[in-house]
Amino acid sequence: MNLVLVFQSLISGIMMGAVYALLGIGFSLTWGVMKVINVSHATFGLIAAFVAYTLFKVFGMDPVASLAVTLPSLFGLGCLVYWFLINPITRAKAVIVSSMILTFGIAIILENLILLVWGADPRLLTTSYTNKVFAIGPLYFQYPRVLGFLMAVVGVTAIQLFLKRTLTGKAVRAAWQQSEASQLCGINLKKISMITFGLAVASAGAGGVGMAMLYSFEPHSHNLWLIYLFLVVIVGGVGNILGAAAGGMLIGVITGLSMAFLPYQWINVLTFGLLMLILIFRPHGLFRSEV
Amino acid sequence: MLRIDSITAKYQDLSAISEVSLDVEDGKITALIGSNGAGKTTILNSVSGLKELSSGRIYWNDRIISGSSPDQIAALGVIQVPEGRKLFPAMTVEENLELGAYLPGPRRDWTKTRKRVFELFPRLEERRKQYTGSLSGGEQQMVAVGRALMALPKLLMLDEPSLGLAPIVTDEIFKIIVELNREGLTALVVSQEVLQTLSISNAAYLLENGKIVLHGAAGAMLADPKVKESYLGI
Amino acid sequence: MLKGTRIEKHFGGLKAITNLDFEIHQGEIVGMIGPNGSGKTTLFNLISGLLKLDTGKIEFEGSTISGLAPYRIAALGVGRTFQIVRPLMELTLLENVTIAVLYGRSNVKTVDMAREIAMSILTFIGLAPRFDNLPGQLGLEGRKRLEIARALGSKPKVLLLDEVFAGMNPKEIGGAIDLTFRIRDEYGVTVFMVEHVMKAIMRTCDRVIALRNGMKIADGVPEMVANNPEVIRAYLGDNYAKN
Amino acid sequence: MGQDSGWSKRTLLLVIVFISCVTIFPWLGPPVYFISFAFNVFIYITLATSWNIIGGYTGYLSFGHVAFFGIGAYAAAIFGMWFGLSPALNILASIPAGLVSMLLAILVGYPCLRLRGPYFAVITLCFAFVTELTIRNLDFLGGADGLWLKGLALPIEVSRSIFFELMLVLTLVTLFVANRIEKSKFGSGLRAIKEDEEVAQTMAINTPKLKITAFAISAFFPGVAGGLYACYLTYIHPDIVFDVNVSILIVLMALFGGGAFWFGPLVGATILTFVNEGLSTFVKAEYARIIYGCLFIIVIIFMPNGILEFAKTRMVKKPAKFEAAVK
Amino acid sequence: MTSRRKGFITMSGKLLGTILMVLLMCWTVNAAEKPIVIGGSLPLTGQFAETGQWIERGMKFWAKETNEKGGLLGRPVEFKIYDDESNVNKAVTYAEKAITVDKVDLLFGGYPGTAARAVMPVVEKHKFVYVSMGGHMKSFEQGYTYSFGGPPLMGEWWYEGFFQWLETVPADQRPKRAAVYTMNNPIGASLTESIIIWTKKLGIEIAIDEKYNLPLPDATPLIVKAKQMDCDLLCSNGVFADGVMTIRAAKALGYNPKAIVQGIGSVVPAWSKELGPDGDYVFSGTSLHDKLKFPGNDKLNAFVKKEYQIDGYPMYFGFGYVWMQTLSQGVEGAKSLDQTKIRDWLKSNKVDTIAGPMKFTDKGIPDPINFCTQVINGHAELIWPPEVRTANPVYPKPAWK
Repeated sequence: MNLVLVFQSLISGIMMGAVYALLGIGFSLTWGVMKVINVSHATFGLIAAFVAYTLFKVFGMDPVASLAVTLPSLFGLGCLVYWFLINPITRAKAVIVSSMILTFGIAIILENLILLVWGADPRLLTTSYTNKVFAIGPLYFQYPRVLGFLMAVVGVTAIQLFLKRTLTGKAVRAAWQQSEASQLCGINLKKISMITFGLAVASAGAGGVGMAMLYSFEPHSHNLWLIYLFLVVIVGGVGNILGAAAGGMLIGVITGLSMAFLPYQWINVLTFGLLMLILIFRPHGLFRSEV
Repeated sequence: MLRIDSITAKYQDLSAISEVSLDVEDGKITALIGSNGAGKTTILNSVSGLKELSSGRIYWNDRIISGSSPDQIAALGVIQVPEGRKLFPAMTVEENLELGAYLPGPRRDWTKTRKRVFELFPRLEERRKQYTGSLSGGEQQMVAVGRALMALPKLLMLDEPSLGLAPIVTDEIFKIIVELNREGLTALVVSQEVLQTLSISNAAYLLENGKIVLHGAAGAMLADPKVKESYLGI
Repeated sequence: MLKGTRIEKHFGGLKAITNLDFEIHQGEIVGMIGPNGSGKTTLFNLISGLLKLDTGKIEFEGSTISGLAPYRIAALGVGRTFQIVRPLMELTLLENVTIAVLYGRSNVKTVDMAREIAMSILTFIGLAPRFDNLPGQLGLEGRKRLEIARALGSKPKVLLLDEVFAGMNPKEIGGAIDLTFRIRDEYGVTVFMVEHVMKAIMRTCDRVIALRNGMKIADGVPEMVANNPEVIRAYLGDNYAKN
Repeated sequence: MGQDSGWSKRTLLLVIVFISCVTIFPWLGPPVYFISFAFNVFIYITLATSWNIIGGYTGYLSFGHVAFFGIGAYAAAIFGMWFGLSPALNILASIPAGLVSMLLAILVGYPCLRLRGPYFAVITLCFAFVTELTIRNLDFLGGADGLWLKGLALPIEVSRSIFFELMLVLTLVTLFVANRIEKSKFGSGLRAIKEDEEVAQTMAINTPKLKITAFAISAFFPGVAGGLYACYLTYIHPDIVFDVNVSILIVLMALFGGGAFWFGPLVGATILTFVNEGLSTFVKAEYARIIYGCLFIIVIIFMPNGILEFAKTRMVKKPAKFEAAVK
Repeated sequence: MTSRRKGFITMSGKLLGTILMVLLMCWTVNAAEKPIVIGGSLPLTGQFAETGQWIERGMKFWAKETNEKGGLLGRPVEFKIYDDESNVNKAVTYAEKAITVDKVDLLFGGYPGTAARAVMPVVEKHKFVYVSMGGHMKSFEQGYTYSFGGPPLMGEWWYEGFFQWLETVPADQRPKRAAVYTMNNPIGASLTESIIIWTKKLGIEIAIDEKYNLPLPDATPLIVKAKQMDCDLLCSNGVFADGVMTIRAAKALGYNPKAIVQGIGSVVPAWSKELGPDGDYVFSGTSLHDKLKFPGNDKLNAFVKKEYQIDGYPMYFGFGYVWMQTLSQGVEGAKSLDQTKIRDWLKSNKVDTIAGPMKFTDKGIPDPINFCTQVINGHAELIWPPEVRTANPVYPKPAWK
């Protein structure tokens, strides 16, 4: 087996995995923090992708720049969804199950709204740099992938900084480490949960745009993205941001490497099989959970 | 200053406390004693707004606070040091203290308050960068008290501050409570350390099965055989 | 009949149980006391198999039970209640007990038979009139009784009672003490109980084991243990013992 | 268990009359579509009811249950192919096909049932993916081309009616088994596991064995249903019989109706199938889906424990209050 | 018999005929109020929403046109379309619903391939003519008599035209080694068949033959491998999403084979619209094409230009239209809505469609189709067979810009 193939697969796997990670951190956050499995997470990301597409086509706005518009709006949307839909069920006995069914409903609604607004045609974000590459030795680096990778790095770092450095971020962490004591400190749990959810949805937007730079997307693409989300989060450990980042990369690397060594048709079997093994032997993820 | 008027709280259909009334006077230390499961924590949680009441009212400076959310009550300066510390384990001592001063009022000059907390608990300053999960029980309790002090409390409610601590640490904690009280802090202390608690308190209430069975001046309570019976069954 | 030798259990860096030996003989009522966090419930969890030992061995009727799955230990005849009552909330009282009878050592074949036995246990425990209620409709005392009834349903040889009396008023405690004797005398069950209510311990137990910080500090007849200065210090604080 | 261990004679009579009416329905010469539609409703009832044995009774949410349906379909098709069965015999092969599903459930259940909650949901989902992809990749199982089966050489009305009756029988058997389980020792053990697995263990309940058994039973009926479906459709493909959406849909159906009761999934499956059908018939496609999505939200917010639980609490509320007053 | 008598009979016959004619006309006028209903399902939402919606548009365009011309058999036509949510099971039951509940006069064909495969045995049982893309050769080999691929989307023939053209390229200029990457589904499986036959015939070595399951996570390793194995023919047998990734990766990694053949991704309107010049020079096959000279294509092009601002109608739009064209000619030929008569007429007569004249075999498929397309300047041009050529093939493919 030759090295160029291995390294090239590895590089593209890492870059790809970084974008999965970006898409996955918010999902991990809501699942780990408030026990809400938001199966419409990827659908929000898809909305951001479609908005980025439209802004790019109509105003020539760079997809990354479009995040300036989509992230705040998605944050607001996420807050509204939390306040009116998620919050009422957080007192239920089985929040996890209820939240899955509820957000499944949201996903169906959003998908069909996208279908109504944008139609069913597949879309591509083809910018001026989409097909540009630079080479280091025999290895090629594709701009959109590098950009996606950078976005992921920035996204993960931003969320990490927010959680570690700002007072609100610390309040978010406090609320899920010790919800009762956090309330005694004067933290409004509902508000903090809303911010967390809004933030998660906003991060899905960044992830969605990242995915759109790698893949074509259609109104039903979120179903597929959702599977990646579960992969990333389970591997990385629920609620663990850096774990999700590492999980995304790991999945990318596994995919990349197995593409270099295995018949392609068995790659997905391998990925899901590995995930099953991880679940059986390390049900809480490969990385020690740190909130 | 804090007046609890005939409150009842239930878990599912089950009463944890029924028709409890008690007063905490300004500038004094009030003790709340009673055996395990008597409902002491439920009372504190009712005051803090963590527990919904099924009847009765709680007044803070003649203003009804029962029904308010925990953060609103904390904003009034009614601060609880919960049982079992309930620190944020994956955060440093400093971060825990910072979150104590989360509300806008205490936040304004929280570095000053922090300096004061470090004066009270010099050991915390040494460990400011450590995760609280890795601290010893006594140090954790200091963080818990420190975190509550960061909120500039008008009423400090301590739930079992000596639980699981070495006697020497318990002494230190109680000493600090007294010192703070001398500076004007009102406190409500819930503890199993009957003697020590009563010896620093002005007034005391004995709780049994969710009801107040005895109350009076702390000194008088010390001599009451009912107290010993309640604890030792002798 | 139930014997533990050199038991140790750590949680991370915390030693919950240190080098503990104990033994319960057939037909005894043995109490275990100790302040919060002294490792009483941990010991019960170790005996019933919900926690795994680090070192040491627990034997029941001569055979080692440490390491077995909880349901095997229960099937051998080690029953238990939980300190924080854990009734099956969606099931009626009768159902709660019937399930225990079905899977317990009574060896009943039909649900109807099990229900009859369960009903007799509920009658014994004093909950028969409310057999059709959900546990949520009971008070704490009722739930504690249900917890005992369910444990009796499995027809245990030894019953671990975890703070059954906590939170009861004196009248209820009186009834519960009576119940404890009847459990031993009418059902022939050996009782090992963790208790905070000293009154109950004093009146019921043949022998008392006292723990502090995971270590045994006293083992003997109740009066002796209650007057042991170390026990008093453990409970009321150092100063109280000096008084 | 429960209070209604026997049905009153009147209820029993009503049920028998109802079932008889359903049984003769296809022979009254309705449009074939109604027979097929009912066939589909029966499939969903069977799937949701079987799922409920592990998901509703035991509290283990399997999100990959369609795998057992698909395995059954493929097993039946392959038995037919390998042994050169006639179409009629091939239908009978559905039963061994169900056993194949069951066997796989035991093998997979052993490690997977150690996981709880969402982790179990995800691992079962993965299992469904792995099975689907493996079949798709193996050419001797038809691979990406799928498999054709021989259909019954009968007029469409007759063959559809036969499948209607067969699926009806399977549905009734499934419901009967679910009902029996609910009232049996086994079922009460499952409920104990759902409520509190640790407590169940201290009640001497062999929880691993019970869970595996429940999982195996809940895989058997979908397997048989899959076999029947393969013979009914005469063409199967991984896309068709391993549809992830079906996995999710049956969970929703069971929870929608109320997972604690044997007839919850029956109610849920029937309502959701009819609602979806009505929507697709009368409303523009996208709007129909949006309304469908809203349905889930409304149900979860207002009836978090399913329609039956909702109905039950509404009905039982009065006596409860009465009791409180007495107390 | 005298001639007078003969004349009388003729006369009365003519009279009778006239009366009958008038009556018939009255009847037709009456019937004109009762439209011909054509039913079935399309994937209007879900995974195949795009194809389903374009097919619907094509069909509706046909209906509009037909009704403007006075309808079918003098009766207006209308559709009863169900949304099967891209679910095969639903597609089957909706076909039965259309037939037995709505009692539609005709059935239309739908997508995707697996749905067609599942619907074909059902319509056979119901004896309804079903004109669709079919599910590739295997589905037409099951002995169904009422199913027609008019035209089919036939994977086995998809690259026929490309290889026929390649045969005309001097042997020394032909590619030497092929990298074949195929999606693992019925379309992919049928596409590979012709590649194996033809590469053997043309002496091209298949250096890589790999299948992948959709979704393809990453195309980079595919291209790296092809590049390293010096493959100068890339057969990327996929759909839009993976096709785009493959092209992008090829460009990014500077992989310049002599020719790239792509499955059915490049026939989706989004291909050139979204991919731009990078989508150029890709070869593919087709069953119909907007630049074919057969009558009707101009109208379709004009319509989509006006309605959707697209140059050249999308393939699935054409499919929706051409299937209805085939079906309606069957109806008009049989002069009846009797399904068996329509079938028999279609089996024994020639239909004229926008995809050209077609005559169906016993299997229900026309003669093999050998159109080859190449995307040139953002539009799929016909390059084979020579008589329909709209542009000269660009070969070898110019290096990436």
